[in-house]
Amino acid sequence: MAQLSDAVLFEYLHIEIVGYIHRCADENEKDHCIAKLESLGFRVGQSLVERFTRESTRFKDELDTMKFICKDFWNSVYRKQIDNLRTNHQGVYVLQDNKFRFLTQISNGKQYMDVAPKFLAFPCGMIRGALANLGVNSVVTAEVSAMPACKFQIQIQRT
Amino acid sequence: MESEDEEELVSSDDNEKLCDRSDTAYVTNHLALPASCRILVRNGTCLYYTEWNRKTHLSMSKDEEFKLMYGMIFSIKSFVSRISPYDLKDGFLNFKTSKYKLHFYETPSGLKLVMNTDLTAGNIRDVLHQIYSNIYVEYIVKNPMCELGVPIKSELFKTKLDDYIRGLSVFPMKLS
Amino acid sequence: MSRQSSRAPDPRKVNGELFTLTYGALVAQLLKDYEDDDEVNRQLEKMGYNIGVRLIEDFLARSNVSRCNDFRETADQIAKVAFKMYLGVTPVVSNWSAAGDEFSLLIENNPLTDFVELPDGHTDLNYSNLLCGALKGAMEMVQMEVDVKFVQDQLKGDNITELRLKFIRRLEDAVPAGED
Amino acid sequence: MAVCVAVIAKENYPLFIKTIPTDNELKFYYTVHTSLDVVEEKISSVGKNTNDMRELYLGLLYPTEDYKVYGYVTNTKVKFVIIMESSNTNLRDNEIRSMFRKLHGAYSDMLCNPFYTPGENITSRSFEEVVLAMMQQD
Repeated sequence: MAQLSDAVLFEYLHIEIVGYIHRCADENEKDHCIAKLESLGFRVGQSLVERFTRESTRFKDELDTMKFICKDFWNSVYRKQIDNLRTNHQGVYVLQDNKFRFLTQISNGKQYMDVAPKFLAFPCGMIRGALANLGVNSVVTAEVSAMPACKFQIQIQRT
Repeated sequence: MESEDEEELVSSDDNEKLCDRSDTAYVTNHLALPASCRILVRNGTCLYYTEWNRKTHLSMSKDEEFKLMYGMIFSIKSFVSRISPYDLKDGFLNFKTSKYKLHFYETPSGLKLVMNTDLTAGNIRDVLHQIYSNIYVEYIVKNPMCELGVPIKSELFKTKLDDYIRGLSVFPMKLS
Repeated sequence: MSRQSSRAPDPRKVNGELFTLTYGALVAQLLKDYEDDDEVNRQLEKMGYNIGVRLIEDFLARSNVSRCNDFRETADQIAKVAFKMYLGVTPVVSNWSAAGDEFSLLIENNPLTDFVELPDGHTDLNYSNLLCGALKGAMEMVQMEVDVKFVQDQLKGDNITELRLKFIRRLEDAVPAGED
Repeated sequence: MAVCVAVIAKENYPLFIKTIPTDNELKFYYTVHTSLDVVEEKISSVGKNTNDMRELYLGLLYPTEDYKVYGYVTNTKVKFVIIMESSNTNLRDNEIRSMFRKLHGAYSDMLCNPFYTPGENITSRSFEEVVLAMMQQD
């Protein structure tokens, strides 16, 4: 699978950022690292979505926005679409990616499972940042049971 | 050509072995009826060793074998370049004994791939390049959990390498 | 869903922007973490180095180039192949030293600094210092020790961005144990 | 050509307002402020009309005696308002639309500056240049 070479540069940068954030933190600051990565992703998501939606018409509703994240946003960032989108119609959306790009090179199963969260914090932040800029406040978490598949759960905050 | 011909080696049940030395880096594979494959890095560390049809093993430890291998490659390389009338970019490609062929591929970054095969194998430089670019780079270099220059532990890499070798048409059904 | 097509931007451009934006977020974070330009420069170089040692393998795998004969050939590979491949720009190689061991890469539009407007009071910050580290790391893996630094930077008002590379020495293979 | 250009945050506070040099800046501020109600109205009317294309460009918001007020809303709910002189009669809708597109482009570049905190006042030099160019054209 040939990838764009500049896409590769982004991947290496992401790996190094994860490494950097964890290098300069203590063992007991793991949550802090995750939060930091998440906030970096948030800022990137905010900017990206502003650019991605410049040419499109206005979104109809929340579901329309979610579909945009699953299709266009995902495709632009990860070169593929989300494989499955589910919702309970009460503000929870679950996005499943069967081959999440940041995990495909790490493992095909359970090996290195413990490190998966490190590499999902930035992507979670990107989703949250993109949605926030589109006017949808949410909490985004990720769950992995066997790499490289990954589920992102988006919980809409209505206040 | 059967790998049983390699009578100077001793039999083993192990299909895959990881080298545990960390001061030498290299990997070898025997191919085309590959017997083994190993990947070494510049300082001589064996990063990875695996074998397929190799039926016999030397009466020495893997450790010693890797050391010998690196020493030999180092010597051949320097000998070959010394007697060459031109500046050799690729170094040496392979050598043959009456029983097996040893193929060598080195990247400009000093990663060395060594693969032993039976005598039927032609030029498998491309195979070695593919292992480097599609498997090593893809699943080791791009895997943040794999430190470069230390023995490879990634299961994904092992699987991909094994799948690739077994999928090669040059290898008949003999790989067990 | 009549508007699908209009929402799909050029993937190449997007990937470049993704990198640029992520890098920007990182630099902004580093400035918050250290509040000292020199320390941020050091961190960026270190991170660049780590990226360089991996990226070179990707580069070699993709380009299938063999070892360079001399430093001039190396300069061309960096500018015309590597920069083009990963950053989409082709710097001009110029200002060779008499000894042929030093040259400059002149970059017209550094993609790392698209969108960037430096806040006041950061005259010592080399925003794109990651590039220095990446070049150092990559070159070291092909057995060349080089020194890389920024001489000019458009971000600071210079007419061009200039990176200076100096060849230090060639690194050799380890001699096997027990042989000299 | 344009006498006032304004960028309004999604929470409806101004991020940026630039007017031509005048004694009566407040008048423009007031006009911009009033126009936001019309913007909201236009946005919320979406869906009632099946022919609605949900374009970002909202067109003419309202005319006053001396001016015409145009609006645009991004998908990120940021509003742009441009005030033109009414005397400029040969103004075509497409020209206004392309001014907004240019403004949107400049805004999203500005947002991508890593040292800008979203939601803060816009102080970017290059953004201001784009706006000034719109106000100097003839």
